[in-house]
Amino acid sequence: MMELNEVRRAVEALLLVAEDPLSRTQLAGLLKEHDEDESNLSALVEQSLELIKADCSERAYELVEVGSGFRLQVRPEFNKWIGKLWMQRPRQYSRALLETLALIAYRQPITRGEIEQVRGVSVSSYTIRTLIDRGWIRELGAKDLPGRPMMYGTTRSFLDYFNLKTLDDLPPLHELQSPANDIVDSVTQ
Amino acid sequence: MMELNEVRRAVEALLLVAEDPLSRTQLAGLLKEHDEDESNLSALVEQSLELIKADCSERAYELVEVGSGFRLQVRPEFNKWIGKLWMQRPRQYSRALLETLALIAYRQPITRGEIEQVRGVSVSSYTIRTLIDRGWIRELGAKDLPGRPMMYGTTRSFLDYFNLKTLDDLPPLHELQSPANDIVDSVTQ
Amino acid sequence: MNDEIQEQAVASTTPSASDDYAVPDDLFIPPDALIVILEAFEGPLDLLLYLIRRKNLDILDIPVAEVTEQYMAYIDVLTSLRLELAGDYLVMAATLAELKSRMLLPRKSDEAEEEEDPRAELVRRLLEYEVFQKAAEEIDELPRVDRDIFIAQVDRSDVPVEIDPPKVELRELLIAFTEVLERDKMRRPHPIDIESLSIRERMTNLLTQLANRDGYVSFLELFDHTESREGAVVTLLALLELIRDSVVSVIQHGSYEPIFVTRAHSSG
Repeated sequence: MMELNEVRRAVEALLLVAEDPLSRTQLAGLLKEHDEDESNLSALVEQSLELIKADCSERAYELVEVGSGFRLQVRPEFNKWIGKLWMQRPRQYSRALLETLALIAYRQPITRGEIEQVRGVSVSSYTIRTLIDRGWIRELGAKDLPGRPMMYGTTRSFLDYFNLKTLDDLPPLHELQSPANDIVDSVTQ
Repeated sequence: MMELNEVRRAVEALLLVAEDPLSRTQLAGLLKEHDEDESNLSALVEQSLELIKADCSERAYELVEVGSGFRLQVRPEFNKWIGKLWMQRPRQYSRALLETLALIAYRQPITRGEIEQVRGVSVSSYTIRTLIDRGWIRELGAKDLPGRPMMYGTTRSFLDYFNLKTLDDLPPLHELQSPANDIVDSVTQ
Repeated sequence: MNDEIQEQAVASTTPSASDDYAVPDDLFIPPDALIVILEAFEGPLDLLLYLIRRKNLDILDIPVAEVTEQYMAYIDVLTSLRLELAGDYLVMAATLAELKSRMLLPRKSDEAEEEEDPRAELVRRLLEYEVFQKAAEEIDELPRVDRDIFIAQVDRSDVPVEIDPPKVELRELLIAFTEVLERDKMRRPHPIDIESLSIRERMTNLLTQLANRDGYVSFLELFDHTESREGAVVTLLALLELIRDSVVSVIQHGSYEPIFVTRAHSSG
């Protein structure tokens, strides 16, 4: 049976070493020992996360919850120094890629044809492939239509990368001229 | 003029983000502001390193000085959990990893930037690290370019693992290209 | 000056005019420059939206004739650069032409309420596309890992962790490499071997022009209007090359504002 302090330090160690965010379930699974009482362990993990969150206020990093779980991020106030260290120029994404991603994020599940309809231009396989490679989108299965086109949706890694907890955290769509239908109606009158 | 506490937290942030160990000189250089008194800054960096070392005794990681400078690493007592984390990882290497390995095999010596240029997406340090840990690639020295990027090549054990006597035993490129073209053509039609 | 260029472009929509100004066969166009031009617009809807917004036209009451004319002018420029236009642009051109003719037909007043405005479908598509164009911009601005967010990570300790690495077959490696090469080819324009001096020469001229005029020079001033259309194309391509090499930078204070060109500051 582990003590809270031991769990807290182990959770911190795991978060600092893991490549990707870790969920509560993953953390508890990793810390489970043969004789462990699961509900007790879950409670300890939960308390550890609370402790780390509180404790970090003094430190250079903070505990953040994103789509696939928890991770430790350097506080943004240090970005000034990190910018000098980080030689790698941040990657610029093309508008084609971002627009395709936006359509998949807001309209999932969506097929390539449906994306093309909105954008008015064909979507290159390269764009889809890059998004899959980056781990931001995935195939959700074929749509029940002639030709059985593939449907796409976003992944948890997409949420992680853009610092979102759920899809609801996406900026709201600006349908200011809102509902397009009304406008079309007004045009037709 | 920065205060000790500010420097301490900035040093910690830099060490948490840096991919490679940072020397005292590098740290001071990164933290230098226009009007900074250099000898004072060096002293602050030195004190910060002391503070972090002392402070870490309570934490899951420790400050270690290696050949090229300082780095933070997880305390060995947590290896038990970290080992489990590693075991849980997918039983297959990702496509990103295989593509990176293939590029290094065929195009060595090659820098990370050059790999990224061909793949069109960034290569994570984690991928490089995994390949080095696996013993398949190694650092060949810095390329004479701005930023002095590291060049990579394959190792003896890479050849051994894939049952190759020399790199010349890798299938030649032109053989690879033509069948693939056919595949792409048939897909696009 | 702006209008002048436009008139020139519009005038050449007739086949004979564009033949006169055809790009010479030996003109080397750097592949990267073509990509820049092609990527300026994300397709016909993007181009249309731009034309409408630039002139502050009411999207709900598009002056079809005017917009069609501008649209065709742009298509014509692309064609004169010998860019292979995506079919989508031509489909849109046909749609606009049809709309234009339908708008000319008199509509009976009693039927007006029943009959849909011929522009309604186009307006709906433009508005929908605009929503996602904005959404894409907003996604681009979200805090992002390795740009705005840095993950705190420490190294594994030197004490080795027992791991049982996945197995890989040589075959998988080869397939991976083939795929990389194929993808790379899809992204790269086909290489063109012929090199012509005209663009290099124009690059030097441009740099001299910029050096003589300390500070900012208006984009339009860089074009010599006494020159042929071909000359303007060479200037544009030379400028794109310079921008790509980060020798000059281009500044615009806001959408649709005048564009200025300046020597890039050497920061190193």
